[in-house]
This record gives sequence, structure tokens and C-alpha cells, in this order.
Amino acid sequence: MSTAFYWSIAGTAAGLVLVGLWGILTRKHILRIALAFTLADTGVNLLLVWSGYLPGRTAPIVDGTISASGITSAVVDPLPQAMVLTSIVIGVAVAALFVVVGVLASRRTGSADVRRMKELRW
Amino acid sequence: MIRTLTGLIIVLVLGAVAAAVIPEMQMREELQGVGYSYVSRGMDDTGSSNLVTAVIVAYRGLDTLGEVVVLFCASTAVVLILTLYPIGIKASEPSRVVAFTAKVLPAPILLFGVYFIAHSHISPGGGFPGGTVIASVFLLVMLGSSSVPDGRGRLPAIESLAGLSFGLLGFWGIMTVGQFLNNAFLGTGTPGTIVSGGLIPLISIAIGAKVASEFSGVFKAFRNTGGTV
Amino acid sequence: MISLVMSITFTALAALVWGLLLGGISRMVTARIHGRIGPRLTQNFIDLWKLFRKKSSIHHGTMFWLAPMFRVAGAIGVLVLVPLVVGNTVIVNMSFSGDLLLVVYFMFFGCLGMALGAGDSGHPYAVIAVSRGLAQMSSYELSFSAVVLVLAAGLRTLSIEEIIMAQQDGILSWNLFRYPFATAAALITLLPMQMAYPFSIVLAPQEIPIGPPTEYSSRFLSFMFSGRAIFGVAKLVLFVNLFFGGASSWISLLFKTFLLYMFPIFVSTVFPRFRTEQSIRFLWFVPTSLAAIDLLRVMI
Amino acid sequence: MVVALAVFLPLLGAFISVWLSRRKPRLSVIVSRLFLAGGLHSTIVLSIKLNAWSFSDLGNSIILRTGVGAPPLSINLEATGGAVIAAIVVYVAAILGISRLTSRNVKTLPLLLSLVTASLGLLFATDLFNSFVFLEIGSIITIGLTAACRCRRRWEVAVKVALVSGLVTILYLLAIVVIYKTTGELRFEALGMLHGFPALLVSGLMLTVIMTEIKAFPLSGWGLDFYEGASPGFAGVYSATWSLAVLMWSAGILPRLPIPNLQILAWIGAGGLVLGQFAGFRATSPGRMMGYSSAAYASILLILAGTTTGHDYLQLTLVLMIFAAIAKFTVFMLADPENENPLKSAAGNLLLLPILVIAGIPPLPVFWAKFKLLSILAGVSPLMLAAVVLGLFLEAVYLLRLWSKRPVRFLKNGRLVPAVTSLLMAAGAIWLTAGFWRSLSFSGSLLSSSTLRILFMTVFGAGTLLTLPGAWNRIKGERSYWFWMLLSGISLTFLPMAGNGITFYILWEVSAFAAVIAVSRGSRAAAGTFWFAVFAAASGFLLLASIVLSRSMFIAPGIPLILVAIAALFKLGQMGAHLWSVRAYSAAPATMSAFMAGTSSKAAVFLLVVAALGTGAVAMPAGSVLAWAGVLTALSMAVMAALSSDYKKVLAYASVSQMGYILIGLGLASVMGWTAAIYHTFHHFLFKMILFLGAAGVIFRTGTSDYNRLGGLIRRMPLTFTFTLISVIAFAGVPPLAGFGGKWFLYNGLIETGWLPIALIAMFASVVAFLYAFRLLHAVFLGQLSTVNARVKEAPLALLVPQGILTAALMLFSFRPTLFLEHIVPAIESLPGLKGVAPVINGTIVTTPLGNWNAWAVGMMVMGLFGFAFVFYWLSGKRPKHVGQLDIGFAGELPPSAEEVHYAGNFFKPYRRALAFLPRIHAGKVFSGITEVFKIAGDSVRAIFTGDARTYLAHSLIFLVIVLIYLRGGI
Amino acid sequence: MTETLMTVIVVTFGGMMITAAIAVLFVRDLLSAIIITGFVSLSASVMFLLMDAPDVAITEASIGAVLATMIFLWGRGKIGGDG
Repeated sequence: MSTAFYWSIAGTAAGLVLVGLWGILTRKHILRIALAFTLADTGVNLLLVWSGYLPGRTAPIVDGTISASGITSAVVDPLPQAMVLTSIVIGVAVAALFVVVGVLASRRTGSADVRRMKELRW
Repeated sequence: MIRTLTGLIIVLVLGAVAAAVIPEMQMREELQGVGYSYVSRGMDDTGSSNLVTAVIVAYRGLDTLGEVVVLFCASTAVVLILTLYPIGIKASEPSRVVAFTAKVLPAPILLFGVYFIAHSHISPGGGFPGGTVIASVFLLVMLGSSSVPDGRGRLPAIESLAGLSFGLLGFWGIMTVGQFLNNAFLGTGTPGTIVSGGLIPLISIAIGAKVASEFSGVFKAFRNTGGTV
Repeated sequence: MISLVMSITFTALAALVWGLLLGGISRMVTARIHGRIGPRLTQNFIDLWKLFRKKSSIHHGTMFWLAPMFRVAGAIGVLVLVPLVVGNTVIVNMSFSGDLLLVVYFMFFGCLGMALGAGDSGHPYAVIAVSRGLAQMSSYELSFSAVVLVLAAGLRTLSIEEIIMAQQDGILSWNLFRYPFATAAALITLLPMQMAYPFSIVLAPQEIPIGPPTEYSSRFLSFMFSGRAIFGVAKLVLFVNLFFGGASSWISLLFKTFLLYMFPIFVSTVFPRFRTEQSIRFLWFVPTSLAAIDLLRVMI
Repeated sequence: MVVALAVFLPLLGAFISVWLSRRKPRLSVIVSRLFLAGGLHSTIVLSIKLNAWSFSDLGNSIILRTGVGAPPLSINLEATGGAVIAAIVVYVAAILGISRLTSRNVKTLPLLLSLVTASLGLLFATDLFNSFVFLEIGSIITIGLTAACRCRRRWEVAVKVALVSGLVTILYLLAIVVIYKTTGELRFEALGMLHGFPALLVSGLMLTVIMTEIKAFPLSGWGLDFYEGASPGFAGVYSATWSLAVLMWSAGILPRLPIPNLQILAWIGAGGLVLGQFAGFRATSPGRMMGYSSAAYASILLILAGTTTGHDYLQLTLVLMIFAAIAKFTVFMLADPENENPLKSAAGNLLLLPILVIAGIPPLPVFWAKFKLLSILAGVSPLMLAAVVLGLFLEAVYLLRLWSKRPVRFLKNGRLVPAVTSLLMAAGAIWLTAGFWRSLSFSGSLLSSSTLRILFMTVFGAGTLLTLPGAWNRIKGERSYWFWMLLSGISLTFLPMAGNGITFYILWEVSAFAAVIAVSRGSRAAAGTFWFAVFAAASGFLLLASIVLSRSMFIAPGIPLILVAIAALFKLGQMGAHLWSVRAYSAAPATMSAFMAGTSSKAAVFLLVVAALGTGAVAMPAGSVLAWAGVLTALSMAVMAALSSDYKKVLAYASVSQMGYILIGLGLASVMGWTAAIYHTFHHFLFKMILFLGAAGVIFRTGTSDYNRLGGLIRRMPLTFTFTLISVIAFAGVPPLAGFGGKWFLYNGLIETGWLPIALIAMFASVVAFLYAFRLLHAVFLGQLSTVNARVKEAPLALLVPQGILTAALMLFSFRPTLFLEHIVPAIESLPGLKGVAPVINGTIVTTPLGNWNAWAVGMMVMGLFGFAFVFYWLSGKRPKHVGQLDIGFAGELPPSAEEVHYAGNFFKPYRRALAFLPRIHAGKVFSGITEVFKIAGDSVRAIFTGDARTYLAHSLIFLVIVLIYLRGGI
Repeated sequence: MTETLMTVIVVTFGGMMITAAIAVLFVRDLLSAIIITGFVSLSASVMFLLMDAPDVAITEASIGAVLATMIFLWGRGKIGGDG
């Protein structure tokens, strides 16, 4: 049963990444692209945590319920979680900067359409 | 239309790749690789009962320092850009509901944030969420007042100080045990208590302060441009 | 050394006399064809002497001054580089110092001097004549080069001496018969070389009273006349040597050069004048094609 | 500790400056500089500890441990020798760039300082996730600083960078998921533990990430836009800090990718190099050109990763990347693409060095790496070699165009940056050249005959010395070029001493590019320099290709000979390539033209001699091709010379035409032919030098080289006229002067071999030479003296004395050619592989199987006859008096002004008319045709860079899909 | 919490998240898109919680859901339009 849980999370995460990529490739509005990025980021983060998931265990926080000796079979992998924390913060930092840049860019070109931002090419 | 379809095709192909690769990633029953070591040695090495915090702050403190720098750079860039190229108008008068909320809520939220930061080594939380929560207090206060709070120099000072202390804590480690950002050279204390985990609480505070001041700076910059936030 | 100088002096004087005589004959013949009486045979000698006696009063510069010397030196130089009579050991001059190529290239020496003098005169029409002359010269040199190559490659030698010796087996061994097309080409090029009609556009400016002969007067002009007379003879001798079996005696040399000299004169009188570009194209294509036939024969 | 200081000092500085910059902006700059200086000091200490400067043990490292425990639990920073050197470059660039970046807003300081930390972190990183964090810092700072700098298109660029880095983030994290899930590790070593499908997926993802980050074609779209649109100040700092770090980091990752056959990387790189540089060929903005150049370096990195390993790999990547980074930094610091004003003089000069460094011209540092790379590629695949050489050539072309058009402006206060970076590049050149010194050889063993060697050295050395005094006399508008001429001449002089291909190549290129620089300083050089540089580059690359193809020897039979021959023909400026030679000769400073036409063109003859000997003499078919090329050049260029009316242009055409005879001689591959070639080489040197120096004098005094504005100068410059007259008679081939000898040997050789058609055309060409020879003398020195020039003086002594010396030599060898021949003929006879018989020298007589030539006797005779005529005239009566130049018989009229009477223009009108039936083919048109094809190719390639950021993302994803399909071996 | 319940929650949330994600791309109103994105983030934080990652869940909820949404809202206010 836990395999169904496992695979459905993977499916959700992969689906989010793909939808996000699709959005990045096809949307025109700069904020919409930023949203698509956020979606893809969320998917990737899910995948990361998913990669450290072990069934039937608890969070990697040692409290009274876990004995020090049996800890290796009691908690999930902490490293992916640590990485996701970093990734979330980075994601929001990039998103903030992107939104600011996007806002100023669209005020400059008079439109939030990325197709208008191709003065530089070839 | 063509673009949508092309995008769809690319995405579908990538989906096929994903469909091919995900089944390769069979679920494991046991910890593997470094994960096992973190779990088995984590508490002894770092004295933190929150192993995620142990990894973040102690084992892979360098990543976290980098993460702080990411945030630092992003907020500096945002503030810089919005100062260089100001847009919009000054803040407008807040509605009464907001003003009321802004008076009532800050204290409990602030407490919550401080708790997150201070207990990062024993319970879920940590500098990042804690800092964010504190920053949201700042935001709330800002929304509640008609003028932008004049924190000139204070926010950057906190930012500077927090960043410097993080870095200097790192150097302290080098000078004592030759390992940058080592947290354990002063002893790790009893896991599960507030005063444990070596330097972890200190680093968490530094991170929290930094994150809080940075997000606050960003919000201030946003607020300066006027608008809803 | 002294014998060489004497031999050269003799050759040069003889060529001068013969050249002036030939010139006189040509003036007479032309006059007869035109139905005139024409000048005396000795008219050229008289003219030359008269010019030489008159003192030149003006000059235009160093090169103007030196041009007649170039002309004379160039003409005599060509003459003495060419063997005159087969087997004559007394008058061999400098004919062992160089081969056909040297002679061909040395022929430019006098021309260059003339041209420089004309240029230094500062007279635009003089230079127009030079420009036409050079253009035409470069054109006939194409076919003449082909002829030289035919001879050199066919006879495997560049030495004029040896070219003559190769023609000593009877009249059929003459290059005239061995390489008839090349000879024809060479004879055509002889016309512009002698500035005969239809290639006489070069002379046009001096037919109205402008151009080099106007600027050059008296003694300068006498030098140039002598140079031209000697040069003409030298070219005739060269042609005789190259195509007509050389000369086995002085009589035969005189005879052959005389006959050869008559050729351009007769052609001149019946042809009108080409424009420069017409003559350039004619010389590029007609004689060169003729020579090319023999060149192909030689190559195969 | 030192490592930590090196990496984190700037970060501490950043943390301080974020506060300080609000309070005390100027102090914060100083403090930041101090922190950077401290970091720089640490890196230097590190480099000394690691003995990194020997460039030999680049793998040595000092490790900084972080966190708790040991890897794989914690993260190490590993300062390897190569990374440390790159780190020094990062620091230097940051310190130099700081004033430029903060000049408008000091609040950018924290970002700049953080960028240094991020760069160093990435350079020293050993962990995949740690690298990711540093990559993100870099991206964010790039976006931020791009947006913070004031230039028109910053927003567009910032959006594009943000989008691309967002995609890279996603792909990289996906790769990390797969890696961690599969191996349970995050160190770089984890990549090696992958197998099967995950390995494939990770390779695809990482390759896409890396190629996007390093801006390798075809994933370079955003990078191009970035370099074009970002402010030059930031683009410069970026390229020497962040871009360098990313490249070095990628260099560390690429070989670890779990791809079964890494050579595919090299193919991707080679293909990208060619296609990308085709696209770059069309770039017009300087920034974009630098972007394409950066794509080229990314491609080279891929090639290196695919073909080299171990120490070679470390060394090559390091050298290539750091010097390219320094050079690019310098270019950007000098450039201000926003401004369309023409450059001040200094900027053009300063711009050249970095551009030559990027283009890889020896002995500049990048060259050594490129040379080694090409030698390695020669062993891998000739096709790849060809692709790389073509790509590098195209890159050189547009870089040189960037320089020659000089669309950039020099900054008033920015002299420190170019000074420091130039010093660094020069130091690198010296350092690397010293390192490669053992591979150089000056034994002169390329040409076995010492006589010929000495001959060539004499030509080169004497040519340099004799033109040098003239180079001090400059016409108004020309800039000092004597140094470059001297440099070119010195390298040429040593050319015959070269003992192997690489030595030869270096001397050749130094000489060529020094000449390019010298030419560029003429007052009207703009037209000539670019094509000169292009052909110099083309011949250089061909030569380089042939050298690396033939490995140990200089020339091996087969392909390289053709390459060398084409290289030599380019250098000679033969028909087709005369595009450059004529333009450059006529555009260069006058004395420089003399040097080039008279002296440095002989280097190509030397090359051909060496090449022909290397293959055991020129084989018949190749030889006849050479001869035909020569004879057609000789004729066509002679006609062109006769029909043009510019003094220097005529000399230029004439010079090219005369080179044709040398080619014919060499093509004959017989003793006679070679005697002709060598004889002509030497004498052409003599008389062409005299002619060009004479022209230099005339142009110097009159300021014009237009025939229509000259004339009559014999009266003002009699000595120049005399020298010119003598050399004209000589090169026209009129006995008794020396030019005849060359032709005589040549025709002897041609008739001996039976190449009669060639002989015929050559003879015709030599008569056409007569046309321009006379026209030259007339139009410049004879005819009417223009009133404008009525007061000009004789040429300066600096020009006259060399002419006098050369004329004396010319006269000596005209009358006594045997003095020359008795050394040369035995030397040529002793060369291997030449057929035919040698001319026999007996006293003053030279005899061949066909004829004989006694120059001494002929000369004496002519002198005697001339003297006789002269004396005869002199003695025979009263001398005439000199009259004014307008005092001419003019059909009874008074001639108008001197100018109107001087007849110089349209001189051989009938000739032009007679030639009218020929189709007029301009070499310029042929080359613009070729250029057009290149342009179309470039346009179709660069069409993929639509400018829409999402297209760039699609490129990355499509590339990912293709790579995955390829790696999987099909769908 | 039983395995079955967890699976049901995950499948439900997963389906909603993907639907919502597609909706973000296609919904007309930008404000709705931003709010839907916030919803996706919030759902993700629930999933993190289910995967025994409370730290991540807290962070995602506070940073990913709230902070990011605020930033987007600010951006929308500055740009306007609903493209």
C-alpha cells in the first residue's frame, strides 16, 4: 500500500515539473512564467523529499519516542530535507528578484509580454 | 498555437523520459549512503536532536552559508533595483481592519518566530522559517501604519551584523579545530535541551536575524513603491 | 680589345650606311607607287648631315638630353649582339656574349630611352605617341615571344649562332620552311616593329608639327635618325638569321636584308592605318595564333 | 585557513559593505578593496604553497574542511593549483573592475564582493549540491548587477538571464534527485558511481546544465544577449570572475560525466564551434562578438573534455580559460558599445592585444594551448581538426573586424585596467613561451642549405635595417609604427633559423601580425588592414593545421603541402589574395609598404622552398598548378598595374605580379627554375625596396600618390629619380641590369621543361611590365612639374641612403651576377630532389644547355656605346640650353598650365579598350561572394537565436531530449 | 494515520495540484493564478508533512506559500493586466 503512496507522490511531483516546464515554454505573460517556475520548483522539491522518503518512519527529529540505538531504522533521510529547505529559500529569492526585474522590464516595454523583449537577438 | 504545441511535445517527450526513469527509482526500505551516517552519528557529532538542523547548520553549514548569501544577494539586488529605479507611489492609508490586525497580531507571531529560531535544534523550524515569520511581523506593522517605518541604517546594520557573526562563527571553527563552520568544538551539551548543539543555536539566531532583516528590507522596498503589499 | 672596337665601329658605320640607303630606296619605291618622282637615293645622307651640322639650341632636361644616346647605344648594341655573317671570324662583335633572349630584351633599351626622352620633353602628344607605341609593342611582343619559343624549343637552343647553324643544310632547312607559320607570324610582327602601315599610328603625332621630332631638333634628331637606321638594319639581320638561313657572305646578307626590307614597304603602301586598339587586338590574335600552330607542333 | 580567507573574506566584506555603503560610501569602497586585497593575498599565498605557477602539478590541492565530520558527510572546499590561479584572476578582475562597477552606485559593492566569493566557492567546490548553491548565488548576482547597471537593454537581459537560470535550477535539481536517490552521495565522485539509465539521465541533465551555463553553442543564446545588452563594465567583470569560475567548474565536472564515450563531447564542441562561429561571423555589435567568442571558448572546453585527460586537460583548460577571461575583461573595460564615436588612438592599440590573445596569435599565451589542442586533435580526427581550425579562423576574422572597425571608445580614466591586464597577458606569454622553450628550435634545420639560409636572412635583415630609418619619417596622420616594423623584421630575420614547424609558425605569425599593426597605423589604412589581417590569419591557420597534421616533421607528404602552398599564396598575395596585398601595400605607411612588398613577402618564398624540400621537391602536378597560378598572377596583375593611376597601387600590383615569376620558378622543380626563383627573389628584394622607398620619398614630400597630381619631379628629386630609373630598368628585365637574369633563367627552365604556354604568357607579362614601368617613370618624374610641387625638396636622407645602398648592390650584381650565382647555384644543386641541369658558371659567363649570358661583357658594351654616344655628342658642338617646361612646340599655341599639359591619367586607354571583351572579374567581388555565402550560412545558423527567452529555454530542453536519445542509442 | 488514508489524501491532493497547476497556466485572471499557485504550494507543504518532513513543511508554508504569493501579488499590482 505504501508503494501506491510512494508512486503517487512521484507522479504528482513529475506532473508539476512537466506542467511548469510547459508553462515556461508557452506562456507569454512574464508573471505567469514566474508562476510556472514556482510550480516546477515545487515539483522538484517534492521529488527531492520523495527521494529521501522511507515508509513507516518518522521525521528525523530525535525525541522521547525514538531510542538512540534504533534510530537508523526509525527516521527518514534528513539530507534531502535539508536540501529542500535550501532549495525553497533559493526558489523564493530567485522568484522575488525575477518578479522585480519582470515588473521593471514590463514597465519599460509597456507590456508584460516576453515576446516584446527581443530587441537583442542573433 | 505552434509554440503551445511544440512546448507540449517537448514536455510530453520529457514526460516519457520521466515515465521511464521514475520506475527505476524503487522505494527503499533502509537508509543508504550518507543518509545513514547522518542519522546514526548526527546526534553525537552535533548535539542537535533535530537531524535536519544538524545537517543544515552543522554538517552542511557551507550550503546554508551559501543559502544565506543567496538570500542576501537577492534582497540586496531587489532593494538596489527598486531604489535605483523607483516606481509607483507612496503607501496609502491602511484600512481599519488592517490597522487593528497590525496592532494585535505582531506580538504572538513574533513569539512564534523566535521560538522557531531558538528551538531549531530540537524541534521543527529553524532560522529560515523563523526569520520569515519575524519579517512578516515587520510587514504587518508596516501595513498597519500610514508611513513607511524609518528603519534607515538599522535593517542593514542588523543584516551586516548577522552576516558577519555567521561568517566569524565559521572562522572561529577554523581557528580552533581547523574546520570552517564547525559547531561542536565547544562541546555539544545534552541533546534535547535548549542549550545544546554547540553553536547551532547561535548560528540559527544569526540566520534568523539575517533572513528577517533581509525580507524586511525587501518588503520595505516593495512598500516604498506603493500598492497592495 | 682594339680589334673589337674597330669591328664594332665598322659594323655600326656599315649598318648606318645600309640603313640610310634602304631608307632612301623605300622613299623612292613609295614615291613610284604613289606615281611621284620622289627624293634622291642620297637624300637621307644629306638630311642626316644637315641635321648634324646644325647646332641644337634648346633642351628640356637630363632625360631629354640622354634619350638620343640611349637610342644610338641601344641600336648599336642590338646590332653587335647579332652574328652578321656565318663563318666570318673577323667581325663577330659581341655575338657570343648573349643569346636570343638577351637580344630580344635588349631591343627595349633604345625604346625605353626614347620614351623617357619624350616624357621629359613635357609634351603631352609625345607621351601619347609613347603610350600608343608601348601598347602596340607589348602586343606584337606576344606573338614574337611565341616565335622565339618555337625556335628555342624546336631547335633546343637559344643561341642565335646555333640557330643559324641549324639552317645550313640547304634552303629547306631554313626556319622559313621548317616553321612556316611562326615565320609568317614573325613577318607580321616585323611590320609594327618597323612602324609600317597598318601599324603606324605611333607615327601619327609627328606627321603634324607636334611631338618628339618637333621637340628634338638638329643634332639630337640626327642621332635619332642614325639610331633608327642602325636599329632597322639590326632587326633585319636578326630576322635573316632567325628565319632565312642567315647569311653566308656579305653579299647574301645585303641581298636578304634588302628583300626583307621591301616586305613592309610593299605592305605599307596598300594598307590603311589601324587604330591603336585595333592593331593591339590584331597583333594579339592573328600572328599569335599562327605562331601557336607551330608552338603546338613543337610541343607535340 | 588560507583557503577560508581566500573564499570568505570578500563575503565578510560584502556583509560589512551592505551597511557601510549607506553610511560612508567612499569608505566602503576602500574597505571592500582591502578585503579583496586580503583575499588576493591569500590566493597568492595558496598558489605559492601549491607551486601552481609551474603549471605542472595543477592537481595538487589544499583542502578546507567545513562543518562537522569528514566528507561525504560534510563538505570540503578543495583549492587545486588550477583553481587557485583562476581565483587570482577572479580577484584581479574584481579589484580592477570595482571602480567601474561602483562608479554610479556604491550599493552594488555587496553584490560584487559576493560574486567573488561565489566564484571562488564554485572553483573550489567538491560537492554537487554545494556547487548548486554557488551557482544560484552567481545567477542572482548576475541578474541583479545586470539590472543595476545603466544601459538601455538591461531589463531584457535580466529577464532572459533569470529565465535561463531558473530552468538550469530545475534541471540541476532533477539531476541531484537522481544522483542522490541512486548513489546516496553528493560529492562529485557520485557521478562515477552511476550506472544504467540513471547515469544516462544524469549525463543528459548535467550536460544540458553545463552547456547552458557556459554558453556553449547552441545553448548560447542568452549569453550572446547578455554580452550585447549588459553594460560593458559588468560584462567584463562577469567574464573574468563568474564566467571563468563556471568554466573551470564545468571543466571539473565534464570528464566525470558517466558517458561511455566522452569523445561525443568533443564532437558537440567541434560542431558548435563551427556553426557558432559562422553565426558569429555575422555579428555586428562588439558585445555580441565577444559573446560568440565566449561561445567558442565554451566549445573548446567541450572539445578538450572529449579528447584530453589528466595533466594535459588541466593545463590546457586553465591556460585557455584564464587568458581568454583576462583578455575579454580588458576588451570590455576598454569598450563602451553604447557609444558610437570612433576610437581615440590609444584605444585601438590597447584593444589589439586582448583581441590577439583571444584569437590565439603566437606567442601570446592562448596560442600555446590552442596549438597543443590542435596537435592532439590531429591524432583524433582530421575532420575535427578541420572543423576546429575553421571555427577558430572565423572567430579570428570577426574579432579582427571588431578591432579594425574600432566601434568602441576609450575611457578617460581607465588606463590602469589595460595596463595591468596587458602586463598579465604579456607575463603569461613570456611564462608559457619559456615553458615551451624546449619545443622550440633554432637549428635552422628546416632548410638544409646554409647558403640559402644566409641569403634569406640577409634579405630579411637588410630589408628591415634599410627601411627602419625611413620609418622615422612619418607623414602627417600616420602613427609611429617603427617598433612594429622592427618586431616584424626581427622575427623574419630569425625565420630561416627555425628548426621545426612550431618555431617557424611562431616567428611567421609574430611577423605577420606585427606587420598588421604597423599597416594599421597608416593615415588611410582602414581599408587595407582588415583584409590583410584576415589573410594573415587564414594563412596562419592553414600553416598551423599543416604543422599539427604532420606531427614531428614540419611537412609531410600529402594534404599539408597543399595547405602550406595555399598559406604561402595567401601570404604572397597572389591572384585572388591580391585583395589584401594591393590594398595593404597601398594603404600602409609608405616605408612599411617597402618593407612588406620588398622584404616580408619573401617569407612566403622561404616557406615554399622549405615545404617543397620537405616533400622531396614539388611533385609535377602540384608544381604546374603553382606555375600556372604564378603566371596568371604575373599577367593579370601586370595589366592591373598598367591601368591603375596610383603610385603605390601600381607598385603593389607590380610587386604581386613579380612574385608570380618566383612561383613559376619554384613550380618548375628544376635547378634552373629554382635558380631563377632565388635569383629573382633576391633581386626583387633589391629593386622593389628601391621603388617603394622612392615612392615613400615622393609621397612624403608631395603628400599624394595620385599620378594626376604628380609629374616632373625629376627636376626636384633627381636622386630619387635616378634610383627609381635604375630599378625600373632592372625589373623591366632590360639588359644590362639585373632583372634580365631572373627572366633568362626562368625561360631557360621553362623551355627545358617544355612548359611553353607558361613561358609565352610569362614573356607577355614581362612586356606588359614595360608599360607600367614607363608609365610610372613618366607620370611621377617626367612630364610637367605641377605648380603645387614646384618647391618640393629632395627626399630625406633616411630614405635616400638606403636607396643608394640598394642601388649600389643592384648595380654590382647587375654587372657581376656571377658573384651571386657562384654561391647560389651550387647550393641549389645540392638540394635534394630537383631535376634538370644546373647553369655552368665560367668566369663572367653563365651557360645553360640552351644559351649563354655574359652580363659583364654586355654591361661593358652598353656602357661603352652609351659613353661613346655621349662623348661624341658632347664633343661635337655647342651645348643646347635648358628652357622652361612650358616652352614646347604646341601647334603654334601657348600651352595652358603645367597641370593640364601633364598627361598621366587614363594612360593606356587603347589597352583598356582592347581588353574590353574580357569579363571584368574583381577579386573583391569573388571574396564578397564567398563572404556572402558565409553570411547566408551564418544567418541561417543564428536564426535560432530569436531573441525570445523562451526559445532559449526550448533549445536547452530540445538539446536535453536529443542527448538523451543519443545516449540511449535510439528511441 | 493509516497508510490507506495517507494514500487517499496524497492521490486527492496530487490530482488537485496537477489540475490546479494546469489551471494556473490557463486561467484568465492573473490574481486567480497567483492564488492557485499559493494553493499548490500549500498542498505541497501538506505532502511534505505526510512524508515526515515537518521542517520542510513549515518552511514551504511560510516561505513558499505566503511569502511567494505576496511577492507575486505585489508584482501583479505593479504590472496589471491579466495575460
